[in-house]
Amino acid sequence: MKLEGEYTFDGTREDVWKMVRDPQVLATCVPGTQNLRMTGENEYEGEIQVRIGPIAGTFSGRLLVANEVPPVSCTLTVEGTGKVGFLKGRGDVALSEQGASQTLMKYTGEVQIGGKVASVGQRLFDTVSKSMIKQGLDKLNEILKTSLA
Amino acid sequence: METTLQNVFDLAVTVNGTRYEQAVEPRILLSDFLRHDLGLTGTHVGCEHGVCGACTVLLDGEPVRSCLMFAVQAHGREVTTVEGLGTIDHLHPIQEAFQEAHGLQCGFCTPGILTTVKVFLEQNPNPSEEEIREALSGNLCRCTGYQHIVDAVQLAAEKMRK
Amino acid sequence: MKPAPFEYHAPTTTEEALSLLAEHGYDAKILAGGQSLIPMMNFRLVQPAILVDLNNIPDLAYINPGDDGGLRLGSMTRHHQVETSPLVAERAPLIHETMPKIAYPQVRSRGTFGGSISHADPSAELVALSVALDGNFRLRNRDGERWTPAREFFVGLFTTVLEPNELLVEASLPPMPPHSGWSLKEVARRPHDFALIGVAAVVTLDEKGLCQQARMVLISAGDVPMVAHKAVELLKGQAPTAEAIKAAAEVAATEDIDPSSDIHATAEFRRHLANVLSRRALEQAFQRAAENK
Amino acid sequence: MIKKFIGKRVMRNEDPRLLTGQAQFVDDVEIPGMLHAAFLRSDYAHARLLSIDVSAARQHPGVVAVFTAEDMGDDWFPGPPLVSPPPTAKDVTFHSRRQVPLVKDKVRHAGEAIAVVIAESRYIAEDAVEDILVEFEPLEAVVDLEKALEVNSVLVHDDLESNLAAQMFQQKGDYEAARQQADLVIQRRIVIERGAAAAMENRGIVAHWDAKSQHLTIWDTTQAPIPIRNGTAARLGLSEHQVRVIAPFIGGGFGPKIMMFYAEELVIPWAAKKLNRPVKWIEDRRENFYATTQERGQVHDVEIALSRDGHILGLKDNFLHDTGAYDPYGLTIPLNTQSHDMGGYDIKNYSSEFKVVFTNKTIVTPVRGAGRPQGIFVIERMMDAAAKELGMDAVEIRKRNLIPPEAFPYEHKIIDQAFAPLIFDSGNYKAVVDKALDMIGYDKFVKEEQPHLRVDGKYVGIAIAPFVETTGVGPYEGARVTVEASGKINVATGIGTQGQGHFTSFAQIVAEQLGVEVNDVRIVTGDTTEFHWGTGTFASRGAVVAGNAVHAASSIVRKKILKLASKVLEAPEDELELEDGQVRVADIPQKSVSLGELAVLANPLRGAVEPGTEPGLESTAYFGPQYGATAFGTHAMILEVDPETMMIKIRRYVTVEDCGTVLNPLILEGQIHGGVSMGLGNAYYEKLHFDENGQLLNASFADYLVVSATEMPRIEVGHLETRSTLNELGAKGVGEAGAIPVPALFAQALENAFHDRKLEILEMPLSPNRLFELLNEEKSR
Repeated sequence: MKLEGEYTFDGTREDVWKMVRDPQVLATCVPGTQNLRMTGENEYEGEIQVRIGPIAGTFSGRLLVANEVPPVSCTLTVEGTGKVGFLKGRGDVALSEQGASQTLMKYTGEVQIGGKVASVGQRLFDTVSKSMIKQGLDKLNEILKTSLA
Repeated sequence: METTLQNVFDLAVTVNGTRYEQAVEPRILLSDFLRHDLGLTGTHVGCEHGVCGACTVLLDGEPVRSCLMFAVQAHGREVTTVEGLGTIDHLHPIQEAFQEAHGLQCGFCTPGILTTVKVFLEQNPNPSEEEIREALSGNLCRCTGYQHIVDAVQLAAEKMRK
Repeated sequence: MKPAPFEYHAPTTTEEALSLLAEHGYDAKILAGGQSLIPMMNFRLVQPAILVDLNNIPDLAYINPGDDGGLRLGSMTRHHQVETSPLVAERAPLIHETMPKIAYPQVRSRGTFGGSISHADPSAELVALSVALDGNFRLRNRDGERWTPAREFFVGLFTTVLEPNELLVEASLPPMPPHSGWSLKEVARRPHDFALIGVAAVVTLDEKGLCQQARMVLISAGDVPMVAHKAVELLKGQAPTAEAIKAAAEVAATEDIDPSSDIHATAEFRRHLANVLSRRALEQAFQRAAENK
Repeated sequence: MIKKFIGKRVMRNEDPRLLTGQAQFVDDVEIPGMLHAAFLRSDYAHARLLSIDVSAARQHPGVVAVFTAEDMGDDWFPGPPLVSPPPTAKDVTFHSRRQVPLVKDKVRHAGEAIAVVIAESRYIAEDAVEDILVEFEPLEAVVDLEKALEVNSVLVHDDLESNLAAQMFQQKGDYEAARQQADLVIQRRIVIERGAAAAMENRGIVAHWDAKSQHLTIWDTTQAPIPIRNGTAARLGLSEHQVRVIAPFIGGGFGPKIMMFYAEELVIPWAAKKLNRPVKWIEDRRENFYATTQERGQVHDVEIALSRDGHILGLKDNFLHDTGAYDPYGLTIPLNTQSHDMGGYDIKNYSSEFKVVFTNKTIVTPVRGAGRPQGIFVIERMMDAAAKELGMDAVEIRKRNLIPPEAFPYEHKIIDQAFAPLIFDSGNYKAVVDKALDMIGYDKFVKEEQPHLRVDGKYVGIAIAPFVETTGVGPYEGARVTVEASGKINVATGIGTQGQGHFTSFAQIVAEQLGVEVNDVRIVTGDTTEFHWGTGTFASRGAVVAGNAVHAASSIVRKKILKLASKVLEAPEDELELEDGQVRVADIPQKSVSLGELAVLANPLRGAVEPGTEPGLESTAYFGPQYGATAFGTHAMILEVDPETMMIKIRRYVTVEDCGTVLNPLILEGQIHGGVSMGLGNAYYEKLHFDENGQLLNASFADYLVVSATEMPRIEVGHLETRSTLNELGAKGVGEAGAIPVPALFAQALENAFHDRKLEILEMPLSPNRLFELLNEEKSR
């Protein structure tokens, strides 16, 4: 499935970049992320507990950052597997300045799901990914605003 | 199963007029309890996610999916399965009608349809074809294309009005 | 497809249930009718550690007249009870008309009003209807209760304002004002499937026959029941002409919703259907309002 | 008066048991000490298996065993081929790759079995499956048929040069020469996607090894119990007489239950023997969507050449056929497609090459229709395209090309699924089409009603689709008919039954021959102990092939009865009548003897018998047709579509079927109704959605849309009877007929409904969403 979207942050491009490149900050934006640890340069491992209403599942997985062009763009790759299936995503993130104090993030990517979540949960998948991305980015923006305040 | 039972409940339930008392694990589905604990294998299991309707039984006279209930939830209640309708020698009028109208082929979905239809005809003794099709909307049948089932329900309604 | 093990509690009073929720928090899952939860448990998509079964609490199942001329529905009231209630037919005709469209007979004899609302599936009819009818929900925990309007209750996919220790105990549906009309239009692959799109509309005309009040909520059009705010704004104070309705439907479909794609319908097709059904729902609702003088 | 039963609406013998919950299905089998199995299946469609750790699962309380491919040791080897390989010829390529019991090195489709847990209950087995840890190396999945054949494609089977499983070319006449003479040549690409059989009962197997008697009993939801018995014995090193396979009541077959030696059929009997405990495995619905075979995926590049007056000069159809991860069923489906590509039309020049393609998807074997709906969809879509191009009436162009009655037997000069010449034995096609037109009131609708509907802004279309169905193929079936001392008749046959009413239609054949009531005839099917020889129920062959064997055996028993009765009653055989379970002398009804008495006399306990006599009133006979009988039918439909929501309502549905002698019209109608409902699914509701990674996105009945009572129209069924020349009964099969023309008919009706749009449907199944897209594309053209 393809994902595409944009989001405007209330901060400069450097501030946003710093945040995006800080896995601990990223982790706080994905609700349920636990035990994030660095396993190599630009490579992290951890567990994420996804909770969508009654559906709760733990995925253990990897996060990779590649194609870094600070503070402009990078590629994030996420892989996770759990009891309910697996998830693999790749997203290209690009930041551009939007006036003096705002930054526009554009992202395009693809998500692959497999196993139970794919076979019986497809109805929800688009909605879930859209809302998780939005929640995550809202949270990021909040953190950004707090840190700048 | 007895080797790993934790959290066991003492269940007392009346099925087709017979009272059963048995210890069950709470996660056991009513469909499995009826089939495998009580040996009432007339209730069939086709999807275990509440769409096909093969497992329909009556709970205190209301049609329910027995795959979407835990057996413990039937505690103190009355369950009617297809075995509680008629016998081979004395078919219930609905069963007679299904034989006469050829309302079944492989017969797998049939028990769930019979139980559904029983309540439906009690509530609506003179239904239209459209009402019958609506009433059957929660029962999938892959063999008959439903037409002879609809005919059978009409015939059953006639028989039961007499 | 057998559920994973869980610890089972079957309280017989609301207080007992609330204590269990207070004690177990996120680990506990409430079992109402089970018609959405148990399939997910059978698929093992959901593996709650603890189930608190509300089916043995008779006090939660009732349909009462509200003092305001509306309805009070206990959260464990079965769909079938609502479907066949003369009081519901009289006081909430939109609900009455919708009930037979919800799932199948066997699911309606088990599924509950409060369960459907708390599950907060944006494809569920009652979720949208509760907003369209401007309902209120009474939520209780061990220490007290609060009321939340339906329009603020749903916050995301399967997600509501309910805290883990809280229980939806009652829904209150106000009466529709005089000169009101209603409609529910849905398109589903098979009549009893989740709607690809559904539209619930409730409108009220003033003395001059102009649109005084309107609420339109779209089903399967976003992660929550989607309220067509902008579309409705266009109609307020206007005569419900074919042109006005058409324009409002267009806005509803383009600006008020955020539909997703799935294997049955792309977001584009959903927007198209939202446009068509919004128009049809508004037409029917206004016509009924005009007849309900 | 001799009672006639053949052709009568006789109620079914099997119903009382089914209606009261007393009929035994596989999951109803309970044996003391029985264990329950659950399989760990791959989430990936294509992945290398790096490691499996089952230690935690083995420790799980209540688990008795966990097996992987490695644990099977030398007993691990692929299943046997299901059908004979194609003849070796220069135009044929075939790479046989068969399914394995448990994945050893590489997963080839999502849902492929990797390990099995055997525990005290299914619940515990499923708990322990979650404890198994598997390390995969995910590989790119082969999903798209055309991309699969590209040179640089990833390979499903690494030892092959490409994903080509098979290739075959067939021709008749000279297509290229015909094309040269044509006034009109139309080319189209037609895409057909997969659907599921979705029998209401999932598969299941119970295996019970009795070490003391050295005997293995298997209850299996199979359409072909005897081959399962033979194959299992061979795999386990047992004599065929040590293995009994019972196919009890089966909750619908529709093809996938023919597929012999699913992974579970390879593993469960082996495990039961190994553990010396009875083991049950019952497929759940989600597994059924992955692990049970599917069908219909094809891509056709088709070309039709016509004269100006609408005569077909030639047809060329090159197509790709998706066989999934393995190809145990050989070329049956694509050969069926070729056999139906020309429909019931007299086409002199035909050229067709198919390529069978391996993909990382569930295995493909026949599903009700088995390649036939695809062939009919292709030719009927081309007929509609041609009618439009030529400005001809859709009915007229069809009638002009039908094979005329005097042309039978009509030889097609290509080979069919059994590698035998494709010959249509008999028929009167135009009469069938005319009857369908008459029943639906075609002319009146088109001339009088439709114009008014269009004025009212309604989109209501009419369609008519003729089709052929090759049925009743060999090799053979057998039956044993016995008169018992009670006077009742016992009949045993080797085929299985899945709701087709064999207990009744076979009983009708016997009852008519032997002068007894239908419910005095007990039929046994699907138990290898009762009957030892046979192949199975498939290809609309049960009633034709086994039915004729029953007919043959009962004819012999009738002769034996008459011979003995003649002696007993001291009357010549030609003066005897069989009626009411008695043999009577025609003019002296009080002079009679019952069948029961005769059965006792035929099996004396003392005394001498004449040399050469066989005991009992019993006979076993076999029937093998020279080639398959070909039925013909025509469906017609009036369809209304809401042009805004794409929702449809079928206003009328007519079928006319000529399947030769009708044994039981009630059962026949039921077969047609059911077939139409599946066909309607294939037309507008049922599609298996595989994503680009080979993940099936709708493995549940919530998302895979089996047609329910509210979508089905009432079907009006008409009959004509042109006897088959290939068997005594004159019967042809009908089991798959209902499903075959529906998608073609539906497409035609939709196009006709959208009279003001240039809608062309070149895909099946369609959906409201696709219809919306097609109309948008048309608008922007």
